Amino acid sequence: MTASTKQITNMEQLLEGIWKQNPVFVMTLGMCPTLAVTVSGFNALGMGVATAFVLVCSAGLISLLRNFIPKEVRIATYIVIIATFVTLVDYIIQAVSLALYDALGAFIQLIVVNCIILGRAEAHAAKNPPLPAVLNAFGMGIGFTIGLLALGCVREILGAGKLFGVSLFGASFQPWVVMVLPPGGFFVLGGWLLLFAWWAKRKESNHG
Amino acid sequence: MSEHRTGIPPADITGSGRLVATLGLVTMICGALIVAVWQWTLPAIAANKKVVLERGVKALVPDAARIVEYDAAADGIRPAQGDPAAGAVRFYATYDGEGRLLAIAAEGAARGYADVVRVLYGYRPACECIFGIRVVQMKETPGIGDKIITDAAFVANFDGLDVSLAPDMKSLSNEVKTVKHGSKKFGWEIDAITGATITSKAVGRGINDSVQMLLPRLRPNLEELKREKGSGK
Amino acid sequence: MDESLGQIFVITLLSSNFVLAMFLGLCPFLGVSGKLETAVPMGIATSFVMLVASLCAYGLNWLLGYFELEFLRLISYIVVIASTVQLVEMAMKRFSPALFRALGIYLPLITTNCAVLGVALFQTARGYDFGQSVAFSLGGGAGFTLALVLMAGVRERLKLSDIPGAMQGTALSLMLAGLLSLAFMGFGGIGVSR
Amino acid sequence: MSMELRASPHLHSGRDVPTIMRHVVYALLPICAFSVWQYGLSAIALIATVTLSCLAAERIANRMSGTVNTLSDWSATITGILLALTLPPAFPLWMGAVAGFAAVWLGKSLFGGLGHNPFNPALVGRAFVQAAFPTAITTWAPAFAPQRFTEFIPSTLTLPFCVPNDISAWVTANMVDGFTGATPLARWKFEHFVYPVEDMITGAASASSGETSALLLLVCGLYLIARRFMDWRIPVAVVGSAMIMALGFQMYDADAFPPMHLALLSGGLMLGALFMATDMATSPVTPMGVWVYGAIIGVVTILIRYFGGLTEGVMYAILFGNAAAPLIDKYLQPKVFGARRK
Amino acid sequence: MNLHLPFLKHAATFARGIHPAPHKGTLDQPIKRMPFPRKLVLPLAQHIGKPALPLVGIGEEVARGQVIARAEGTLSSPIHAPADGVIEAITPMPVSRGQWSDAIVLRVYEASTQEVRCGQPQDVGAMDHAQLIAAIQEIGMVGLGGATFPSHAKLNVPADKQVHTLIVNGCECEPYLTCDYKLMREWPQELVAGIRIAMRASGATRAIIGIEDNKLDALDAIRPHLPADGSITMQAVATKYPQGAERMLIKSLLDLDLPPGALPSQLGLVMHNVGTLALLGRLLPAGQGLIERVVTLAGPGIKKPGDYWIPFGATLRSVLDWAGDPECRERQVILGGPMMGQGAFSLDIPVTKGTSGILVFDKRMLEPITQQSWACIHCAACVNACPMGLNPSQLGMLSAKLEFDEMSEQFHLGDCFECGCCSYVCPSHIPLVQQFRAAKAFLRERKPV
Repeated sequence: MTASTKQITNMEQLLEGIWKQNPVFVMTLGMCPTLAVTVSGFNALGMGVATAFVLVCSAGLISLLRNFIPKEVRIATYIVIIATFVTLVDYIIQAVSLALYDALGAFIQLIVVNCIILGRAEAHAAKNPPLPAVLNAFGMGIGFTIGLLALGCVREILGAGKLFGVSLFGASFQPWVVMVLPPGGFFVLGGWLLLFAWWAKRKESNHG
Repeated sequence: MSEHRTGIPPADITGSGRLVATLGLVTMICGALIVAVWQWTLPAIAANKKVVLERGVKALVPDAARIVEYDAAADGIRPAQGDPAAGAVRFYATYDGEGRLLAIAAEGAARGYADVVRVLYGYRPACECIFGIRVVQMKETPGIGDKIITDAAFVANFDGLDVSLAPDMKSLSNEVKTVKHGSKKFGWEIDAITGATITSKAVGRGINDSVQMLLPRLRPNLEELKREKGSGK
Repeated sequence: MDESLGQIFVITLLSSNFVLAMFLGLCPFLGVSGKLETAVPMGIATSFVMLVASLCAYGLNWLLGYFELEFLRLISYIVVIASTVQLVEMAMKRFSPALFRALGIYLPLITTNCAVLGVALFQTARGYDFGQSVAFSLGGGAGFTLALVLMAGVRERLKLSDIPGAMQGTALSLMLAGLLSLAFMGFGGIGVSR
Repeated sequence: MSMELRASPHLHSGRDVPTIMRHVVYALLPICAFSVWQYGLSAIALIATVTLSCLAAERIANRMSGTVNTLSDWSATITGILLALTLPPAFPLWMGAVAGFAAVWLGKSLFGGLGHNPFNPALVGRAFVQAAFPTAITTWAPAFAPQRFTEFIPSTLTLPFCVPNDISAWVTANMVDGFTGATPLARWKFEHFVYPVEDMITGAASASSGETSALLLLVCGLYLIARRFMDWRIPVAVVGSAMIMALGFQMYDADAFPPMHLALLSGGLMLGALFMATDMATSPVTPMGVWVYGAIIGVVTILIRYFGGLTEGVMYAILFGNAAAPLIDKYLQPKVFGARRK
Repeated sequence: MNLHLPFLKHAATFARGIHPAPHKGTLDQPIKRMPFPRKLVLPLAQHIGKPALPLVGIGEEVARGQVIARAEGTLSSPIHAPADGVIEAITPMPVSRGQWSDAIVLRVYEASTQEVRCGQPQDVGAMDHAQLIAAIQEIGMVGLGGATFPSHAKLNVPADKQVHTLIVNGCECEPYLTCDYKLMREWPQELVAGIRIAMRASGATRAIIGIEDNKLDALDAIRPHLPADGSITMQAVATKYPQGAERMLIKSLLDLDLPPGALPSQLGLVMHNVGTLALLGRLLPAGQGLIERVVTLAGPGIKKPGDYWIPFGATLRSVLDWAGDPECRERQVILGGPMMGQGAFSLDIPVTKGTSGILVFDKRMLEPITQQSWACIHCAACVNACPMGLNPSQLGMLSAKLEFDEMSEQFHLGDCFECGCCSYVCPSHIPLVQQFRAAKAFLRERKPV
């Protein structure tokens, strides 16, 4: 970690959330939407983008207001700001695609909770000027989206034989229904984490 | 974690007036944002909903030229506005190019195996029967529960499903009922799918519940609907 | 939809279990299920907060509907639920210190939990009436507790096992949750009227 | 002369893990043989495929985790055979292999292998494919088809990752009297048809390949019980509680609920109670706990069967019991000699 | 057997336990005597309590039966010279349990006839209680079953306790061992005399001899010597391990549960081993000290299996030189029974008052147990075997993770008396009781901190 060094560059701010602090694979935060909506790549993408939008906007606003908000009401303010942007996203998604809205259901509104949990972004925003704050949040958002896509794609390919709604293997493919059911969500995320852990371990033993 | 101690607000005690003011300010900004976006997206959302609805209803009634939304409340039917009030049933009257009533569509919902199954059904006043269904929403097990869409024999149940009202006009003369596979005897019965009984039953129950509510309110006012009001013809 | 209270309770407890089928409350589920001693009070505390949230949400929804302010639903839910839990916590501290000691430390963690906001959002989305909302939140809470306690039991035993190094941690918990979820699939259809 | 310091006891009963496991395999062999007699080539192929895939999965897991070769303890073999016996005889082989790998990897290797697994591996495999391929796992083939020793049931040889071949033509060609493609429990649930008892004892009912003959299962289970390779209390508790539940419901409303013998003899109850619920690694160890565990399985089985969406519930009931086993053990510790119950 | 023993109920027993093969091939032979070895090693601590204090110096000549070390305080026991000879050294020597302890080394006069010339016959009946207790201490009597608790201390019941029943433990439940059985069969009169002494000393009004139902012929030997008043009765109990454990035998004979941590005196009981009482009945009236005992020599590595009078201090080397099978190269020597006895780490360990058997196994016989082990498969065999009603499976898993505190606080580690049933039955070959011993030792060591 780069905590001791004086200044991290904007690029590092961005990469932080994508790789080193990836909310899905490294921090394992925001599990609820991660698992619930990733039955298809499309849903995963929608959810990821929505979350990224909320993260970026709220980080920006909080960062702008950071010098005005007394610390006593900081948390309350953050919650209100995040909830606001989630409400906005809720309406925007309805306006863009009702199908996506139906598929994501109440989990759009649950982004609120998720973003509070991803709250380190907000804590970060409260201490940083808008640009790094937004970049950091954007990185988190992208990282989250990548995580969701990694899940959504696997589940859609195995569970339905499709990717983003496009059939991959033809009609004779037997879908593995379990993948789009709740246990499949747990298994796929667990599988990804295992893969990373195994890979990390291998790398470690190769180096050592 | 990268702890930057650059922009931390002064840590002295803040007066409560300032707190309230800050919260008020933030709330106002947020409120304004929400209202603005709400206003901005409202037409798009409405248009979206309309498209989805029309797509659904048109799938049932391909000839429909116009679709009019109504609410059937306990005290009569009226054109729909906003979300339906509690206890009212939303239905859609379809008219042909000449403004003649073709059929009526409404939604029924019941809990299936995994979650709620919502179906749109088409009702034809002339035969007092349902002539088709379209699944609006379901999360049933793929490969089993979705037979309610793919199983031709099951879908055929809804071609002329008897929903005639009893003489007292208060309920159906025969409850719509899902029966075990292969034992359908009457026009008001639905032949279940083996292996997907719960889902098939949910469809039957959803339709029955909806029809039992809707038809007693709809039939007495049917004449009003026969000609499309909006067209003025 | 006219589901009876019993049906709603059983369905949310088993087949639509909040954690294992709806993925609500996963963070505390994964975080607190390591030990039975913490899992049980956590489950009870969460159930309690879910009930509070459900009641708040029911009242709020009615108010918002009355003033036609539905677009403020989310903000008001989260603010009101958070503050109500805080109030309850204070009241508990004042009137029942023993209960507060048992559950108190868990309450602040729960306020911003998916399961708590989820119970409010889902009951609104499904248009449950008062009784149904209560049954829904009770079933959800009981289901959360059941899943948490089962998970904690298994994880306590696994602590005594030789689990391969790469598999320890969240990945294993997720796999376990998946297996538990697989087991709970057997309850599918229980409570659905036929 | 060399000396060595050993701590007492210096004697041992001579019974070790492979011995226990090997005897369970012996007890399963007659059931396999019966299954082969009933379903012919397809049953042989299925049992072999599933067992081999379990062994392969175990070997790969050994390699990856760098542990010793654990094939010799026979536990993967048991998992394979048991799993095969719970699958429908016409199950496509590639799905059987998926089940085998899921059973060993998800059910066992993940947790460190034999003894550490919280859930019965065979049932994990079965539950996985039940969730993954819900249609194939409820497609039953008739027993004693005339051509069974000369040709495979078509769905058996489905290409990997493909939708199973349709077997309706084969079923028609091999028509056996009274075959409906539904298990006794399903026929009750959907048609209120009561299967004759003798069919369920002799194995003429359609069912998974190893659960058709309650009598044979009982005999094989009794062998293990007599040799003390199995805890008799668990099957007694499972079957007993299921019997009491079933009897209660039958007496409450004989029209709405099936007769008791149907609940006991059909489906996997016998197979599950005797060979799955008794899986040592996943059942409680305490004397009281064993009874409670068995009772939970019996009760949940009947509840799922009578009130749930599935016709069969033993598998899920046992998995639920497995999940509860650590809790049962924790809260029902044996009474220490001379201590008074608090 | 039951036909001519009509007073026997159907063999009473306790819950759980195990049934190892008895291996009692030495049952039919009479007790013989092992020749005196050249050297005897007499540890000063052959009993529980304070070690004895030596009364002799290096180079001093001693006579067989002479007191060579005196008891230090109440909980201690004197030591008598087992043979005529000369004191060679007083120095630390290896004893069992892998320890070294001060011992008197005695060189035996090979020419001596080894007659016991010390000690005067005394009238036991004339002694008062205090004299009786003192006399028992003087002859150096300790529990010969293996516990080696000084007998006088056990029989001297505290004033606040009332003992009504003496339980005579004739259950030699360990496989291979037959020494107690032989004493019952060959020395019944002395046994009964010893029982009466012990009854007097402890204040018990009745005595029950408990014998496993596979050696009932010992009862026939004892019956003619029983007093007519019926104060001494005999009862058969099931042949099962560990029937000879205190709690188990009390349960079997009287159906009483001795609560955890309690002593038998809490229930008005005192228990003695038949071997102890037989020697008490033989030595006390003669006023002679305890200098030898019957030891079972058995196992595949013994050429002349049987029960022998062996003087204390005879080293394993001397015993095996005389009785061992030289063919058996890789051997494991066990002091005591195979279930609870200790493996000897050196052949210089002497036979002491607590040595009931010397078993010699071929190492290859024992190897399969330690060669391969598996993870606990939760088969519950240990739970169904543990006579104390513990959960060895859970304890074993905890001890593998070094959770010693949880073991003792939640799973009653302290109630384990190390009978070894769990290890015996474990199909995974987990050394359960061995781990428990280590855990207990750890907790004991740490306690003062």
